[in-house]
Amino acid sequence: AQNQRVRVGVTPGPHAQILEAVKPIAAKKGLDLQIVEFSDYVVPNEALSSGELEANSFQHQPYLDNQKADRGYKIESVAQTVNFPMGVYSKRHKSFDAVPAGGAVAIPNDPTNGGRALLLLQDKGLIKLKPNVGFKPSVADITENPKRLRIIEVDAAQTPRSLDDVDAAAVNTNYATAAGLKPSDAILKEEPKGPYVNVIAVRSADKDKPWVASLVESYRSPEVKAFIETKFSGAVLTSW
Amino acid sequence: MTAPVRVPVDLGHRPGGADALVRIENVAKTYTARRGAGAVTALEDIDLTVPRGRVLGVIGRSGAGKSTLIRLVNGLERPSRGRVIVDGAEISRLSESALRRERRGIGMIFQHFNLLSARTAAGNVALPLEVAGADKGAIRTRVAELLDLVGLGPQADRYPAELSGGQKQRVGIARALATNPKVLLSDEATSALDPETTRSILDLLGRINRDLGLTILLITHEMAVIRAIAHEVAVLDGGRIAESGDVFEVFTRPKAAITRTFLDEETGRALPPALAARLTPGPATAGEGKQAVLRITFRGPHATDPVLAQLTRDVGIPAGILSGTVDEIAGRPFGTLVVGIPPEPETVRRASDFLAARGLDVELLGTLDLAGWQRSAAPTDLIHVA
Amino acid sequence: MTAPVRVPVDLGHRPGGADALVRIENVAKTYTARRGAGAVTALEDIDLTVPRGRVLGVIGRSGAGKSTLIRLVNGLERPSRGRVIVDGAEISRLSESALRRERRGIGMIFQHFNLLSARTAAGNVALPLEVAGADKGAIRTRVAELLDLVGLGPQADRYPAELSGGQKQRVGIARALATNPKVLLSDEATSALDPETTRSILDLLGRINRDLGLTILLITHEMAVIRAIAHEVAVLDGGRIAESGDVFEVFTRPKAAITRTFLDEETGRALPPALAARLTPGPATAGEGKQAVLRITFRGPHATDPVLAQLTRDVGIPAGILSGTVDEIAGRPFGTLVVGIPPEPETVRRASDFLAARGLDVELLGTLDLAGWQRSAAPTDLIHVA
Amino acid sequence: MSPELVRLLVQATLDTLQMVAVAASLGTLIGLPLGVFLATSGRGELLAAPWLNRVLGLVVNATRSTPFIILVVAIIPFTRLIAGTSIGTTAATVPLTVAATPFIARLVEGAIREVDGGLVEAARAFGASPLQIVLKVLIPEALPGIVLGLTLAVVSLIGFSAMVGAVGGGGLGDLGIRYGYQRFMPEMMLAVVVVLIVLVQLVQTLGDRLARRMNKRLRHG
Amino acid sequence: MSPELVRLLVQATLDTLQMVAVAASLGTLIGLPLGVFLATSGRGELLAAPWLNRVLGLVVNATRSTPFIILVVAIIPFTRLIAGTSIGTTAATVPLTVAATPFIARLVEGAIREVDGGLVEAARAFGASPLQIVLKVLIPEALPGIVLGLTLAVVSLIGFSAMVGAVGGGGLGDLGIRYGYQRFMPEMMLAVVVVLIVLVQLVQTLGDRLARRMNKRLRHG
Ligand SMILES: Nc1ncnc2c1ncn2[C@@H]1O[C@H](COP(=O)(O)OP(=O)(O)OP(=O)(O)O)[C@@H](O)[C@H]1O
Ligand SMILES: Nc1ncnc2c1ncn2[C@@H]1O[C@H](COP(=O)(O)OP(=O)(O)OP(=O)(O)O)[C@@H](O)[C@H]1O
Ligand SMILES: [Mg+2]
Ligand SMILES: [Mg+2]
Repeated sequence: AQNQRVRVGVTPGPHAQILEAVKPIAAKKGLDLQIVEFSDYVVPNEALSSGELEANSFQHQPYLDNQKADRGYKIESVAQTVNFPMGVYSKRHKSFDAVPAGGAVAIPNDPTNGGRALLLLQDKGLIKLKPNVGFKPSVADITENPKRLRIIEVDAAQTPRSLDDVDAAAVNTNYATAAGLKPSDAILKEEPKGPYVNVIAVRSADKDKPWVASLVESYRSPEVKAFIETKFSGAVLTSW
Repeated sequence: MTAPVRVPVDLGHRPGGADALVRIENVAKTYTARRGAGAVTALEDIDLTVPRGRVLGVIGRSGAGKSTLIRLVNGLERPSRGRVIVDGAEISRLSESALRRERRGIGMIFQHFNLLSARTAAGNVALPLEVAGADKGAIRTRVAELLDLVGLGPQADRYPAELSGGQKQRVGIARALATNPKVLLSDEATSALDPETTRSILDLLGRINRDLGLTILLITHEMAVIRAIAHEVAVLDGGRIAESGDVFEVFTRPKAAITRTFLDEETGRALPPALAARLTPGPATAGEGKQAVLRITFRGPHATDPVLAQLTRDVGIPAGILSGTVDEIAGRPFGTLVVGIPPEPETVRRASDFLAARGLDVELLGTLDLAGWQRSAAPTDLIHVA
Repeated sequence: MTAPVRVPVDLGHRPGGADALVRIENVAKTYTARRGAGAVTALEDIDLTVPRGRVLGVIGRSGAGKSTLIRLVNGLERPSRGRVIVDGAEISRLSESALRRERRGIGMIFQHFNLLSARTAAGNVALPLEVAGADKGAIRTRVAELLDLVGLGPQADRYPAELSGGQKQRVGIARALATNPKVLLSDEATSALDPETTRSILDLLGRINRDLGLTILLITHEMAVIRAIAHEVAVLDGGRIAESGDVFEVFTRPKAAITRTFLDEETGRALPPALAARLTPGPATAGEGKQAVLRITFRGPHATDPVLAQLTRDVGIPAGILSGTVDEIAGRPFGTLVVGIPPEPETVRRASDFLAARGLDVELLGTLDLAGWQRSAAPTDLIHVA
Repeated sequence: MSPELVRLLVQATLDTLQMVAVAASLGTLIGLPLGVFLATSGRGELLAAPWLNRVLGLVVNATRSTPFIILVVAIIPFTRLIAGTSIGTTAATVPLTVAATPFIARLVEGAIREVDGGLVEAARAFGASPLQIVLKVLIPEALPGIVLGLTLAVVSLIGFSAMVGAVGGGGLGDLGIRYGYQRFMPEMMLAVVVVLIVLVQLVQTLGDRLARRMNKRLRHG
Repeated sequence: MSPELVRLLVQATLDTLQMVAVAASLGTLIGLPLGVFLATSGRGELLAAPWLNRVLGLVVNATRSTPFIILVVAIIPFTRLIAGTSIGTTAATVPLTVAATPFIARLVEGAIREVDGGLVEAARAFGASPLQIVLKVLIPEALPGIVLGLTLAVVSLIGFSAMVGAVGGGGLGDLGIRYGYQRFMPEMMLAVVVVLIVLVQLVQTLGDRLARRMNKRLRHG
């Protein structure tokens, strides 16, 4: 019998790379994974909801919840996958304390990662955000900024490239390692067990279909875990 | 070029040309002012008709409004006042889409050619035929025929940028004739052509006028063109019609100063420049080395030389030809002689009376002073006693 | 227009014009072939000089190569063979940057005007002055002066699109004269002008030629222009020089067929078309209603009418003028008469001998058959016995 | 570069060629008449329809000023209608075409506006209808300019097509971004850029030649 | 919309205006002469320098075909040299200018190529130097076309500037994408699009008027 086709939406970078590793394993379980890369965070859910994908793997739970609330998608998460803890790096300063008042801090400009960066800064007591802003606060939600940090939003992949121009930059660990930064050099680090574990999402109607289980199994397999650990040398944390 | 067959053009007045194919009534045209330049009144109080099957020539100074006038006739310009009617249709009031139908019966030769750069000579001539919806084969035949008629057979596949000035102009002529229009508007159609080619084009137009009854409104600055092909002529001056009428009448008895000036530039009608410089206009004054200068115009059934011979023999007044021309205008014979006679008022009076009595038009141009004339002996030799 | 003062142009042969300002040596020009069209040989075996301070007119059929020739002189085209030398500089071999210097001394009037659409009349005339680096005030003065000279003072601030054909042409003339060049190349400079404006432009050019020694190479298809201003003339035919020489010589004794044809189109030199149709060329043949037609050319010191009177009186041969002109060419008197005489061979021989003995050029054009001539009585009246 | 990456590069090149070819063709099909209309429908012009002219001008401007990604999402239903799906290279051709069309229209408009008014007058004098004038005069005379404009548009599209990654479209630009930029693989970035340059160079040379060949006017030497 | 969002909108509009104005000005400053050179330096042409022509053509093509985000990364050192930093609105102007310049150059090239060869001949006949021909003939005669081209370029830049969000550039397009689109704030998206359309409409109308005013040739009515 023909393998069942499963189109999985991902974003470029680690999510895509991991799914490429999942693909041969899933094939053994009778799934033909087709990986569709989106350099955008909105379209993968839209495409999943409209039936043009069977699954996607690029977002964390809070983001998914928010999208569903905003746009009424009938999709849900079926498994947790990986986490890209975020770190704040600097080429100019050994610690964040050394960042001067009015210093520039680059953060990713997409709501998910940008929000994460702001929440990280709040967690470290550097800024205060409006209460109840949820997981994706924006720069507009900053209520207190005692250090008068200048927050500069740039493309997530651009954050490591901006280190020469800013005092510090919040970088997803995957980009950090790709750009040759050592995660251990981060001057601020996100708690690894935050809410930002990514998920595999499928249409609610499909969540009990057998292929879903196969997909999740393939993803959360030891081979993939080993791949992630060697490939990203600790910058990507697995949830299994 | 393949020389078109030379067919003499019958320009005699013909009956049945009574109805006006083109009627211009009380027309004025003003180009509106724009930043940096005032309004220009190009035409004013124009009343003009071109009878069906006739050729009307329009002459006038550069800037007199000739091109503007012709462009009113096919509605490329709208008059500021007055009406333009072609074959019953009021061109000046028709919508652009209604104009389209009328324009298919009106050919136009543009002063600046306006050839499509992306089409060959043949392609340009084909344009109006394509527009009229002729079929491919018919177009090919007609285009080849027209290009041969204007002597451009070998240049059929050349683009305008590869043609000489006169060749471009002839493409424009062939194009205007392509659809056998009932009216031809020609704006300086032969201005870039040599005399021989001009003649062959005029023969061609004359033949079409005669054989197919093509009505022609023709602008030109060459008097010879009017002379060769027009039945009537209108003289524009500063946007107004200075005079108009039968070509023979106007050319032999010009009333407006502008007409005279134009005709004077033709060989024979005026004094050669070297002599003109020594002419004092006004009544004749006697004196050493002086000559009274008369212009004698022969219209219709009058002979040239015996008159002067008789003047000498019978009246005893010696007359020498200073310049002159004998020719045909619109098919009718016509001659002008400028002669020098002794300057005494009595002599002048007698000579004038004698000539006038013989039915000739005589005009005293002034007194020629040849005293001290040394540069060249030649001109004076012309003046002699028969 | 403000009429320029009419100054008679002194066209007499002058000494000191010996050195050749423009020399064209053994030149050929071929336009290379391109897809869809073969190569065109526009000029071949051209040898021509324009002496300093002289006016050379070039005439020829449409497409004969006149524009190509003139464009070789300022290096806009390169000859395929031969050399072009202007004032000692070998134009045909100079680099574009070396040409630049030479070109500043060469004015050019283009057949298609080539005016900048984005500049007013005044701006266009200013262009060569700006190019030459004249200062603003000087430019303003000179431009105003030039526009007045060509009668365009009131149009100074108009853009080319707002000018009539002749007005554009005059802007081109003013522009070419702006920098007081030593050579003027004129490609049909008066083709769009009425006779009066033509005259004033020719007077202007003649005056500059005389006063400032401007050398002019002038292309035209109007014989009258050559007649009025040129010292020498070259006749181009199919890319070759058919004949060339002193204007008076060439016009009074044309050798090449093409020259004759051109001159015949001038009023007076040929039979009026209505009569031409009834002319059988060749030796005279006798018969009812027939006339032998002779063309008598008077060159220089000969009179017109007494010759015919004497022919009648002394030889007993009645002669009637069919057409004719008496005029001045390059300042020298010149006349042509076409006369009809009885067609008997003996009569024709006697008449010819008589006229030739008096130093006149006589040419037998053929036999005119007036039998059954009915259309109009007029032309026949011209033919009479003195 | 690994064989896998070479395969990706080849695929991306094909994707780009396909997207650009389709978008350019469809964009021309609609943009050409649209551009001609924009150029000729102003007040007092050949097809005078000032109102429609203004409305279409507004639509064109609106489309041109909307950032591509917003355009992509805004027209997803339309994309799905046309392409059956809203993701992937084929679907991406729809927004690409929508973005290319007004651009091409403006370029065509510019070329048409350069045509000598005297030629239109001549055609009007022979009784040509506006359609005939457009087909027999304006377009043929503007053709060299139109071809240069289309060349410009195609080159722009090649660069522009990089953005279709947002809807899962592929192609060279996207490959460069996903591998070269996101995964920090400079050799892939370089490879992509080299292929792009070769492609653009080909298009430009072809366009220039064609325009030159079509231009029968006197050239400035 | 909250006052905060209004503030963002105003700021974004100013950012866009600043970026586009600077990029268009600098792009014109370099693109105009570059375009003139490209149009006149081919074999046998006015400034004949076929080699330099080919090299510059290649550079222009390379710049035009590189996806913007890759261009941004590729020229970071250059950007830092010019702007002192590689991120932020000011810095974003650098890649924007680099992207705009070859685009403008090609548009100018097209306009210059439309100039009647006879006019260049006339200027040559009067001994004008190539520079004089460029300044006194080619540019003035091509001006209406150049203005239309610049209008096209400015409108493209307005849309294009949305992409500078990648380096923290800000501006309307970026605001629309990040707030309107990614954060799903339709009212923000609408506001941005409306401002963009108004802006583009203004630019287009101004450009059209200017080009029309400058065109002294016979228009096709
Ligand atoms: N670029 C070209 N390519 C091919 N043939 C050309 C080109 N330019 C001119 N010719 C041809 O060369 C010949 C001479 O042209 P030229 O323009 O010199 O004629 P001309 O004597 O000035 O004619 P006219 O009096 O009609 O202006 C013509 O047959 C013309 O068709
Ligand atoms: N678009 C325009 N705007 C302003 N004035 C114009 C316009 N077109 C023509 N004129 C002016 O109107 C007058 C008549 O022009 P027109 O072209 O009819 O003259 P013309 O008799 O044909 O002259 P030519 O023999 O020189 O061609 C001229 O003074 C001219 O400058
Ligand atoms: Mg005119
Ligand atoms: Mg010529």
